[in-house]
Amino acid sequence: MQTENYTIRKASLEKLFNNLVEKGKTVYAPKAKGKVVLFENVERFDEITEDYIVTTNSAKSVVFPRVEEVFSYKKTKEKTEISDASANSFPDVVLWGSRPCDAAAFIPLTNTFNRDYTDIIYNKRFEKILILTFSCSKCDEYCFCTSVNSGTGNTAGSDILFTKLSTGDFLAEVITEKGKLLVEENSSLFEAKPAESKEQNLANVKTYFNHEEVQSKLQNLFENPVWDEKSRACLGCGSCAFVCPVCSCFDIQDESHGGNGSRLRCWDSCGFSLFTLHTSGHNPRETQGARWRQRILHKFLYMPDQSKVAGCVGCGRCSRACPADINILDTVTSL
Amino acid sequence: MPEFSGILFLSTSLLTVKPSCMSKIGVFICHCGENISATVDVVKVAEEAGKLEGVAFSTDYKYMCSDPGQTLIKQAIKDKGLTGVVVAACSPRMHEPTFRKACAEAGLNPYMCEMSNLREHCSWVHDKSDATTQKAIDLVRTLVEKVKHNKPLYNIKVPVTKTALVIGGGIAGIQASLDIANAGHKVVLIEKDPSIGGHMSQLSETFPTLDCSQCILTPRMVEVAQHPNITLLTYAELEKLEGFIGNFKATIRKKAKSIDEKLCTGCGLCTTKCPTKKIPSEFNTGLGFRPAIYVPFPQAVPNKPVIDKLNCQYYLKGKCKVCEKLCPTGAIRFDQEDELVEMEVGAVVAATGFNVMEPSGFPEYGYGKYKDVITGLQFERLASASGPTLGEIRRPSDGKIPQKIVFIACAGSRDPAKGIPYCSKICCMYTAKHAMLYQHKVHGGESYIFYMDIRAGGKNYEEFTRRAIVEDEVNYIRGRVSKVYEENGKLIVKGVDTLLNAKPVEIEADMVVLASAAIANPGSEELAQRMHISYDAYNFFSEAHPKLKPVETNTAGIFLAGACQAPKDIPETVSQASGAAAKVAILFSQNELSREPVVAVVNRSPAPLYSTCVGCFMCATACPYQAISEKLITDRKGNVIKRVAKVNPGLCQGCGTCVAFCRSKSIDIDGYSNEQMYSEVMALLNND
Amino acid sequence: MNELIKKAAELLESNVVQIVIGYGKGSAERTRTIFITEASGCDQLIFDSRCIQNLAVYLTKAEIKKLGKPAIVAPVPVLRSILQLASENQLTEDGLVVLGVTPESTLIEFESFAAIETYLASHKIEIDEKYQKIIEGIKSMPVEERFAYWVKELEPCFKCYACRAACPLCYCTRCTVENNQPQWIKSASHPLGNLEWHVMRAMHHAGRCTDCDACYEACPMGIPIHLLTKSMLQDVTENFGPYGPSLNKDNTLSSFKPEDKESFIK
Amino acid sequence: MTEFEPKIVAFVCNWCTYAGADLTGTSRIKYATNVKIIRFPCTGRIDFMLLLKAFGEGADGIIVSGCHPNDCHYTSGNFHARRRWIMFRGLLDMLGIDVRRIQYSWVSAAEGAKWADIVNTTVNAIRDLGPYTDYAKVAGYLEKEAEV
Repeated sequence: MQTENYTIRKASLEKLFNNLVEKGKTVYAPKAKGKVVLFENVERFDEITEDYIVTTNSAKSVVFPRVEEVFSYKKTKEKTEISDASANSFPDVVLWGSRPCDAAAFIPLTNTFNRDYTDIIYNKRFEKILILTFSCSKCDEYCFCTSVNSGTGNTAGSDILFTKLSTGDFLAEVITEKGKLLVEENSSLFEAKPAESKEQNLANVKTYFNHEEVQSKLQNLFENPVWDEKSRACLGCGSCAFVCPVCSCFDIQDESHGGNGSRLRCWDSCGFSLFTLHTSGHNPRETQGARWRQRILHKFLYMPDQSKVAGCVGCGRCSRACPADINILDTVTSL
Repeated sequence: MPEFSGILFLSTSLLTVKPSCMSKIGVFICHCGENISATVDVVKVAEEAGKLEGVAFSTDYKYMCSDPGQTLIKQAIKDKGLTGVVVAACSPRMHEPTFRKACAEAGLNPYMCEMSNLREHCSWVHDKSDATTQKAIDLVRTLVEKVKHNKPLYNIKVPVTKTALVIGGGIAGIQASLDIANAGHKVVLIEKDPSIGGHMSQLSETFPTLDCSQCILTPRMVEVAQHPNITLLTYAELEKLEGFIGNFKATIRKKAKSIDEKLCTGCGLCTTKCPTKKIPSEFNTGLGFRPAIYVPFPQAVPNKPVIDKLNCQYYLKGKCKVCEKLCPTGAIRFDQEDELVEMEVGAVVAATGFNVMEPSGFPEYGYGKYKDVITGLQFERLASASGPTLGEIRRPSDGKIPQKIVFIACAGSRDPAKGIPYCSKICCMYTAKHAMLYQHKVHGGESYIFYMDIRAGGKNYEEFTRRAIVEDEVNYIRGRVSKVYEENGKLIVKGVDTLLNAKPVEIEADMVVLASAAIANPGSEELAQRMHISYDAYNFFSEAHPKLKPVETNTAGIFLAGACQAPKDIPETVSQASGAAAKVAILFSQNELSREPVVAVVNRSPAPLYSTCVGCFMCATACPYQAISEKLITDRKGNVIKRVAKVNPGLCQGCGTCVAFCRSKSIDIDGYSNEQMYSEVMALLNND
Repeated sequence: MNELIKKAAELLESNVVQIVIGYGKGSAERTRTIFITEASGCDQLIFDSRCIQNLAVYLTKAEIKKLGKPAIVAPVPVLRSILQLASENQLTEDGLVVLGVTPESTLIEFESFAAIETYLASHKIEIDEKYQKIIEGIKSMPVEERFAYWVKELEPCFKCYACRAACPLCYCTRCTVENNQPQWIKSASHPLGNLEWHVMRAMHHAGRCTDCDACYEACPMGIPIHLLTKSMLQDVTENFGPYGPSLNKDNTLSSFKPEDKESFIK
Repeated sequence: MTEFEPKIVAFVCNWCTYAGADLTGTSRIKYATNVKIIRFPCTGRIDFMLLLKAFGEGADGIIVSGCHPNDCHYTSGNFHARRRWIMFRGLLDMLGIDVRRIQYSWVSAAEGAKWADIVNTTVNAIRDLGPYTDYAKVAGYLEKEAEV
């Protein structure tokens, strides 16, 4: 589809939000909560904050929730009845206030859930989301989207990209059919495209490295002291993976109540020491260094190899969240 | 088949992960005659149990504990190849051993059998209703889920120290000691007083034969002192008891007697010359006096004095030492101190006896106010040939022979309001005996007994009380006494005779004897706590089972003899003492014991973890038995890889405090494992 | 500060220790843990008010233990953790060198754990008035409201276990939450799973927690989980007297007094 | 609507309260059917997580009972348990988990009547408090999700 550009006034943006809520959509938007800003279900426009670079948590949970029931069962001595969650219908969700990096992350994420197996639940959820991204006017030293072939005004993955203009109004770039439909439904709110250019309103993120170069370097870096050195302070928690918009590892858990129960998929992290622990006691990734290597290689080598898309969108969330201040940019640039 | 959201979710693991699928549990619902089936629909319980996953067989039967009932279980184990058994019947505290044994006989590990308590915890405490049956079903399901997680356990062998500790030197302790010693085992007999003999040595004659108490007792006392297998420690108390059956460690406090027993010949010179003479004699229940250095009574064993530090002039004021100066062998030791002796014993017999309740809680009887109102035990001393009056019945106040005497039975017993709710059991008989002795000694005297009921069950007991009424013309008045007061040198006893249209009765008596209640010894609560045995609401020690284990306690290896368990007369005490001795002899007939394998274990896991224990050793600080120590896991070269906790199964008693305490769940307890307890909670609450 | 750098370099040079664990410059305005193996690297050491990570957490990590005997830069919270770890048999006196730093950044060398105990006697754990007020506020809510408050607060928890990873006292090699026989804690990060996890985490710190706030600082979602351990600390003090880490092995929950209060027991 | 019947689990020690409850039975003292007993060797064995699990599985109330102080068959298991309860109770209270729903008690082997009384008063108290819906809502998260 050809991108269509409009202007939407600040006040109209609020109307757009209210229209969506009125239509019964579940809206996730950035909300300030103590020292963090989280994507949360919001019902009022004034709950949304504009003061964030990226949210602390990523937006992936709208399609890949922390806990997802894949089926439930009822068991008696004679038989087991299973009800498959992929037959469920999922809610209409609007992701409001994602950044271009967040939107871009849905591309590798969707790839993962469709690579060798088509995950019905994921796809059904994905079909139902509308991604309304706001480009970045601010960035910090953790941001490196430009190094991974993205940028602060990148439209990839979004349905509509809003860019705040000097007037306080917004440029709306309508990228997809879903976006177009929204414009049509709210046509009175969208006005002719502005004269002001988008670029002058975008934050300038420095390019730290060349992704293709890193990818080729990593081919020969499996055995290298850098992994242990850079991960020495790693505490082995899963915060990097859980805030990452691309990480998609999960664990299968059964929860039962008497004869009834559910099979759940729950987020997991390659940073956990138990992630690869075998029943025998053997652990192929025995050290935190080996786990850190896996994380970097997966994002910068394996995923681009497999699907031509980087497994990192340069949002910097993992570095910000790390309680031990292990910085992914620091590792990648030091290679 | 709907399309699934993931291939991996379609695995058959659902059917294999739970151990229940491998279980073949047999459920056996007992009617207990009608004890259970009267309020619980046992057929329905069996039916519902049969529907549970993993249950291969479920049935009900009239009496599961009976021979045919047990055969039913054994047969089912063989026929159905059962891997676990749940018997839903009475309390496991009653019949768990029975059913575990039956399972073992059928080739199933006994620890694969659990009991669901449908009688004490369900049918007996609820009325017949659907809710009662539902509760029974819930209880059975809970145990079925537990059994699924049971694992075969094997008894632990522990050595036996073949020495018994007998606590208390009354007739119970004497009898138990002699029987154990005669069976060829070593005995340590400890007695808190300076002499053995107990209450029986204070008695005049004994019912129902009226033979002299001391005449039959003192030979036994001497036998104890001379028996090569018995070590007698008088003036000694149990300080601490640690360990477990076959392997107790007792700490005995030998109180300072202030004499050198080896040097003392028991000549008695010191006792006659002691300047402090007016100390009320305990042996004579305050009716006579003794000096500060004393032998409690002439026939005492050992017949060597002790110094009563609380009354001795030297200890009180630092001056005197008359005894030391006079002692021909120089045996007095004022500097002697209490001594703590540790000893290893394999069994303990508690025979600490009883006490008499001070009737001061009944001011209407005037005890303590009027000298001639005395207790039954005091009357024994008056009637005893060795007593303060040399066997003549004389009033404490003026030494006159009472012409009219009133006995009040149940002076404290069977009185939940002011005394004790239970029957002291011995009073009916001794009061009859007292009245008879009085009639024999005071010719022409008149005796009256106020009683509630005459309880004379026992061989020749009823005949004995009859004789008192018929031959000795004792006046039995069925009724209570409301007041005793003094008037013109007489004790006016006001009461009621309920048999003659509830007519008030007033008797001008010279003396009143109260059959005061028999109560637990002071300090018995602390002693029970020291021995870790249970005791009842009246501080009498509790037997393991009221009918079938009357001499055992809940703590294996500790047995009961005599009135420390409940008020008893002499024949009953002696029988129980012999019973306890037989139990000890049975225990000592084995070189090693088989102990229930309910013990804690620290887990082990594959290398490189070896165990999830991280060696914080907080379990060791929490363990009441010092059963947890450090274990070093080493490689083949002996290099230490890991320090973990280790439980000594010989010392572990299976309380499980460490298990609940362990943060990493590295320690678990067989029989009450995390999986078992968790499954019980889950099953109890999930009845859909 | 120079004292600390000099001492650390000395220790490495003389091979008394093989590694120095301290604070260095981190991303943006942050500081991060640095592991120095060469004396020349010691000038990277810094210490200021931003150095809030509890370095004691590294003393029990297998990867760090492999690097040899450590010297550790230890402000008061780290000292408390070291003492608690020692009482739990996780550290030995000859296994590490403690480079104490006062809040004023001066170096104090400790010859023994006992010396740390003596020093800490004058640095008792005290719960900030700010936190006391918050806890009081929570406790004064009606019970249903309080429950709703916590369910809401714990909602963002996605069980990354950063709280556990950052806590020096969470040194178990297998956490109960990872035990699935039985499944004590529902491992999913749904409301019940989160509640169970945080109850257990707090209970396992009962009478052990040294109030360093590492758990709260580590939580990427900013959940005030430290309020739970703080509240328990108050309970310990209230019920069992003044509290602080000590070499005495009788831990709050592994010991008892017969006269402990029991007004709530019938 | 049928009357609310509380589900109550009792965690009791083998030596005192279990035996005490046996005595209640032997003495034929009646009590409510709502309470079901799980036997532990000692109160020291009772893991706080089991109490939490019980709420998670739908218990409306809990009784925890063992030997009186100084009476523990294992000398001190109950003392350890008591400390654990003190701390656990404080934590639950802070979290807003209703501590009125957990009744702690000491019931000896001789206190059959006391056991019946504990059961009946607890059942009545829980009846007054009503079903523990607050907790059930949290525990029933998945069912709630399924409705969306």
